[in-house]
Amino acid sequence: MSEPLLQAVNLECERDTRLLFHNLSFSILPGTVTRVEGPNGTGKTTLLRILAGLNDAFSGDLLWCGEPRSHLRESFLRNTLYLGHRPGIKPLLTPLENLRALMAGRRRVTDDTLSQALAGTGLAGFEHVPCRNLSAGQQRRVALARLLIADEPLWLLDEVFTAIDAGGVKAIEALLQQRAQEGGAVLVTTHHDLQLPGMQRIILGGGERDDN
Amino acid sequence: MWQFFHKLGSPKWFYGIATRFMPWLLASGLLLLAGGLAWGLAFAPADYLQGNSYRIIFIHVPTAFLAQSMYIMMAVAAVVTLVWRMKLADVFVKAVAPVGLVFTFLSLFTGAVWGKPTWGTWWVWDARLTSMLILLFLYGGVIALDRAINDEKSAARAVAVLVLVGVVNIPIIKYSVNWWNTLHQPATFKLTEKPSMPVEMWVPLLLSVLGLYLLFGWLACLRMKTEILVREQKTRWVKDLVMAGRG
Amino acid sequence: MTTDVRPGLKPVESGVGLFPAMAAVFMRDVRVAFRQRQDLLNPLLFFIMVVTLFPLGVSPEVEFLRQSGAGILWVAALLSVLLSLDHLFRHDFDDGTLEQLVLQPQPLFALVLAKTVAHWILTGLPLVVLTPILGIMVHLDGNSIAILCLTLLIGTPVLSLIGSIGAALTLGLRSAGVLLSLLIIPLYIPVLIFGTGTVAAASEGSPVAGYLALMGAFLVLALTLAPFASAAALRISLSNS
Amino acid sequence: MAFDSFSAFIAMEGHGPYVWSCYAVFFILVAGMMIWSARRNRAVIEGCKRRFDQQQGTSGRDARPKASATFTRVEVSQD
Repeated sequence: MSEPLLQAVNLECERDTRLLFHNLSFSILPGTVTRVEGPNGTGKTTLLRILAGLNDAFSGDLLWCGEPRSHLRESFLRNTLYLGHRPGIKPLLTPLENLRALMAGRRRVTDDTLSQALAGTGLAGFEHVPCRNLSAGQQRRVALARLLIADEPLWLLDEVFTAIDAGGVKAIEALLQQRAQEGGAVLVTTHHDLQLPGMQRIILGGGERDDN
Repeated sequence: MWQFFHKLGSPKWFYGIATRFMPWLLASGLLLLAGGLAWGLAFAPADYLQGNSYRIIFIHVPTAFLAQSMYIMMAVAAVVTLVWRMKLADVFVKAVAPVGLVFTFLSLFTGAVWGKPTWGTWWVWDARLTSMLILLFLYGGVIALDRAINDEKSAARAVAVLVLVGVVNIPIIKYSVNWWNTLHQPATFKLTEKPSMPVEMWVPLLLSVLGLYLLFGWLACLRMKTEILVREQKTRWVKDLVMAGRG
Repeated sequence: MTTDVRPGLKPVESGVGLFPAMAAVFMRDVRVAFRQRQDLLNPLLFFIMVVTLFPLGVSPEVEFLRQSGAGILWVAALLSVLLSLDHLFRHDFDDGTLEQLVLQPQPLFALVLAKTVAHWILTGLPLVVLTPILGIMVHLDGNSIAILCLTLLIGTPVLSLIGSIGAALTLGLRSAGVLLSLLIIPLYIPVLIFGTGTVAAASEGSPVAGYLALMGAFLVLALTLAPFASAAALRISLSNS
Repeated sequence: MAFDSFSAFIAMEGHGPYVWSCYAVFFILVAGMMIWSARRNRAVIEGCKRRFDQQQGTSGRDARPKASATFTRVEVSQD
């Protein structure tokens, strides 16, 4: 399985007449963890949103399994999991209902599985509490519970460690590591000092920005 | 064919062509418009029913005509924006929408002023005037949406969607307003539809329509050039162009 | 498109069918709405209050109200739908649910349609239910009230569908609410004209089947076109954020 | 010529005010739009020129100073 899942060729993105990045090319291979790095405002989130298919204001090519992604949109969406800044959790619904709704369009899962996933993120006993009564970290954990049941080969995770306590961070690191060993591909942006063996890096805003 | 299409989409190419054609557009437009209006004002015979007030027709009809066809042109450009992502198309929509608003306003204003001596009131909820009023709202919406979105590319595409939704609606609006009009007031005689217009009337009308079209062409070129400069100000060719001193 | 099976990739078919996915979107919106019932009541209260303003502001005379009652109710219903449209995508946009919706391996227009149907059931339908009471208050006769309810029943989904385009276009913009009204009201005019016109025709005793069929045609047209436009607009608005 | 005299032309048998006000508004708006668009075009060109001149003056130097964040507290001066 050495064929790259996702390939970016000469990506260029301009935002409000400011060039965020250009000539950006890389491949995401199965079984790897890749970290997108760079100071604030260098386009980490924008890059992730472009890769996820949310932002199409860019030039350059994105290849999914070697073919233009726009031709294989459904296959791409089915096989990619994106978790953004905003976790997609409705404050008025309970963690279980939220998780159920998020999985509904993707894959059939039983409530039992969902409860187990919630328990795995430390939310056992909170299944039926409305999310607005949970703390920020707990709400993030509801979204992260998807990682415990996700079968998508490609994960795009934006700032996963935000609002997560030290123990949780350790556990997530281990989860990403394990996912890569299973053959999944993970792309993360984080300011947390993530160090995993064999981790790849994409560095943004690294001086090669030509200013005008 | 494709190469031509591609070329057509290149702002630099357009800029050159527009610069070459603009003097001709301006000269011929002014000439035709002046000729048509002078003829219509001073030489065409008075209308046997409405007297001299009908001379407003020589600006009312051209502006109304242009306001409507501009929306159709914008819709075509919107399709091009959404399907082929051609830069020039959204430059066109952005540059032309305010002109459309002004022309729609002019046709409404002249219609209202014409209505005073003809119907005895400034405003009648006549089907044509009402449809034009709605067209004015549509233009206003397009401009407001364009202003509200900061990012140029998103603005262009959002506006394109709105213009297309509007153009699907225009026939429905026209039809429903006509129906509503017959429901509420039995047909009065219409402003512009005359059984047969003598040659001395429709020739100047045709001249002023053509003249205004050409002037619009000039105005559209000019405004598109401005918009292109704003968008491409970082590119090499704009720098060369500006530094060479010709605009 | 879906036959692409490579090692490690999940084929699209292994996912969920379109219908369950739409049902889930619909159910979530309904559930959220019932957890926040005030939001459900607001458009209804607004509807009643706008209708109340007319007798107070213009004239309480039976003749006036009977003549313009249908128009008043239609305008009030239109305004309350407009008022509620701002919420259609905003909360989803703010909490990130919308991103996840767009990224579902399902045709986006169908999911948008599910959301719009939920919106109609939560705002448009209650307005229709409330109409007979208000109709009596503005002295409409029984036949007119029945026809009015029928036109609102066909017309309010059109309002929700067209409105969803505007809501998607103005998503995430400053003063989105006012802008939304500016964009959408011109597009509402045909529905309003035929809605009130049908009632007027009925009160004059002319046959209304033709007009109702025409409104039905509006509904079919809106059902087939609006979800695509809203989906395109949503993609654009998300791309911008 | 449809009129006998210039004054008849202006009066238009009583319809003069309507006709002439229409034409006046038409000319003011169309001419205004043309002039305004032309002036904006000039202004944009001037703006570009100014920026390019400036760029040539400061070429080589980075226009935007790059500094890493230090998060040191700022002395607040009071006067």
